[in-house]
Amino acid sequence: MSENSADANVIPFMIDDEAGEDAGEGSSAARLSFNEAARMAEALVFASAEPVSERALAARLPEGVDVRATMLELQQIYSSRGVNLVRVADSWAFRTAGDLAFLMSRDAVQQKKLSRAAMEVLAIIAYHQPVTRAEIEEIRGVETSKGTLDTLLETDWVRMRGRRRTPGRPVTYGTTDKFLDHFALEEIRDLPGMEELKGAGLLSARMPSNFAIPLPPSDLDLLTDDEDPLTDVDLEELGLLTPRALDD
Amino acid sequence: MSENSADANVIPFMIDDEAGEDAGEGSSAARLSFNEAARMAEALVFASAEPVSERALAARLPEGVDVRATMLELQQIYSSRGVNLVRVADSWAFRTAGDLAFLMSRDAVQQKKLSRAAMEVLAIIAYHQPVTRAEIEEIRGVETSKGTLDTLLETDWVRMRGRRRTPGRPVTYGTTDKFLDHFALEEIRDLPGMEELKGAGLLSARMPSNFAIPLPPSDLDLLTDDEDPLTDVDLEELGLLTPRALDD
Amino acid sequence: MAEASDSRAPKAAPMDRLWADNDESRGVSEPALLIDIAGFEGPLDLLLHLARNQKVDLSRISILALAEQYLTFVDSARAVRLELAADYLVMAAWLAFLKSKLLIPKQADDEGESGEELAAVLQFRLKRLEAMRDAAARLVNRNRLGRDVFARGMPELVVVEKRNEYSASLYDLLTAYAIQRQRRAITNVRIAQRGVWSLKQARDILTRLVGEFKEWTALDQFLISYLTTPEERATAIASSFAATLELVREGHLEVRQQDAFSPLYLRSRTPAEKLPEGAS
Repeated sequence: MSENSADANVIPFMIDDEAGEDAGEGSSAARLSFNEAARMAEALVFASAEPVSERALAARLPEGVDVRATMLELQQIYSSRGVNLVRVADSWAFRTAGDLAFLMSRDAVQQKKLSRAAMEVLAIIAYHQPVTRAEIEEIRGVETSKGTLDTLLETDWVRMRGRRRTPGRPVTYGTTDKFLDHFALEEIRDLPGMEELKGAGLLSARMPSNFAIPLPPSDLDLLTDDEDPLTDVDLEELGLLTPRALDD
Repeated sequence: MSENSADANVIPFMIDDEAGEDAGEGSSAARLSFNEAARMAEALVFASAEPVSERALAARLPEGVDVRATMLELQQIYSSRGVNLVRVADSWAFRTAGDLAFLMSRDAVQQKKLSRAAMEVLAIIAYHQPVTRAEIEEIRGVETSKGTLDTLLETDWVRMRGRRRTPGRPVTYGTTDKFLDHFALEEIRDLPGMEELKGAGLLSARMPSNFAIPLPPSDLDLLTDDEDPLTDVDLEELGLLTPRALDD
Repeated sequence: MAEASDSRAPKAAPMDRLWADNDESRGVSEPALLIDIAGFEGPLDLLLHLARNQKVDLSRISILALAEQYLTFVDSARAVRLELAADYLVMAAWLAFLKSKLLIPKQADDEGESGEELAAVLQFRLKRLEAMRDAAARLVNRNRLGRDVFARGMPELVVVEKRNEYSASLYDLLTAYAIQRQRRAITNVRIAQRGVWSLKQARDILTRLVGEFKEWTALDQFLISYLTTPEERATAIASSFAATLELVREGHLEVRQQDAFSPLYLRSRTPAEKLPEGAS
């Protein structure tokens, strides 16, 4: 089965030649069932959320299997691989080989989940952009904490677009390309509309007749008529731009 | 290291004798580093419960490693073991061997069962993707009940893909990599019967022109040999049942 | 379709193997075969079930016999005042129409698709549905993650692909949006109107069931007779005629009548094509 040259390239799993030959000849029914027991033990230990005791293994494996011997052999087989079988008291578990531990620690980025409030604000920004903080609050009916918006800006899914040309010149928020990328949307208009939300069962079929979902602008980079661009001065005011020695 | 007789007893991990010998002799520096890459890949994929993408592997393995080739070889090596290396789209994962299901099922967490309707919709989405809700309904000849698509979206087997470039720009649905992983498929092409269905024209929205038109029986009032007449008694039995809960 | 008490009858229809999980709910049970309308996923599903009882390959099926069986079923259900969903009635109207097309030789002035063509379309749809049902069954019976095969039980790391600190799915986003908008929307409950079916509603269902009418089709008589009781027929004709004109005005439909009291012919109109003369 393994005449492809590939096999020669990858670590041969601790089998030396004599062993291989012995295996080739001595295939008795007993050996076959022994192999099967080893496969079973392997799968059980792999899938378990905690080390598996030999007693538990014995209960699952065919009658008469010498669990300890089987596990010791499996341990031997895995000893040179990227994953080792380790014994903890009377239980067994797979662990990354010690010399490869560096691989594991490298990406310990903790994935965080957005709070429900943040998800709501994000969704409103996506659908209603360009939208000001006051408008977000009006839609949600609750005040939005500064922290929520900060978190969203930190995700890089939300950006400040400009300023609304109304008294107070409030900042308008919108989504970024990273947002589209993360949610696998080609364009912002791919967000489902009211009919589709209803069709997918996400929105009740009986919404009041005056209920509507806005269609986001087709080009997110263009400012709308009532938006002014954000200037550097604005950004400094907002504390987002560290004063720089060199400007470009 | 392995003179203990035990080795002869345990499955030799797909290595036949020549391969073993080749491996024994030809150890060049290149091969060693190749082995090392394989160990690393093994460790990374083994350590993760989720499939690991080839991109992520490439980022962590030494420069110049052919990730796909390495993984294919590892896959070969693991193919006879209790734990198999499987491909899910462009990602790789270790999964317990399918033939050991009988052993593992005892551990199965009771999963939420999908209704027959939901499974049917899932199949239609899988085989016809990208597909709109109207198209799903046309195939089934019935409105999709509220919550069916919602449930499928929630399982993360189905996603909104984009919009169809037709009037109304309806949202299209498709399956996710989680779907492939769950149903042990390498890619959508591997869906059971995909080619036959395509060949028979059964995956098209419209009736293909080569679809056979049934010939009307010569005497329309005669039942064919394999038809039984409907009798009044039969009809009385119809439709008189207690409404039954459609479970799961 | 109901010979199940006959012990020599061929083994349970092949549908049994298709849905191992819940044959029971498919409405088939021994000793007498019963049809439980609640066990069917719409009229196509029921038709497929009836077709399987012809015990021939779907490509050799007699569509006429199938139509008759379906109509008999609907008639008997109505006779015992079983409430049938509109979908079933609209399908009945369509099949009655199809039956008339199959029985009466094609008239010179009848421009519509022939009965055979319509039957072929129906057969295609049945085959396609059956194929999808088979596919669903095969899918369900595959080795499934978390049921038959398992992932590493003690994962040691999460390989982070994009260095996004935050994760969220589109589904999370959409549910968050839908829930809050719904919460804030003033919920004025509207009582759903129940009344005579408008032809527009019927036509929407029909389009889903059998597709568009590409050619002139005289269908309304059938719709009216299946969707209403005899007492309501006059008002149904009036309101459906109004609905038809409405659809014509909106450009979804064309309508034609040769003489007074002769059947109304309808066909769907693609938005692209322009009618030179005002539709009459």
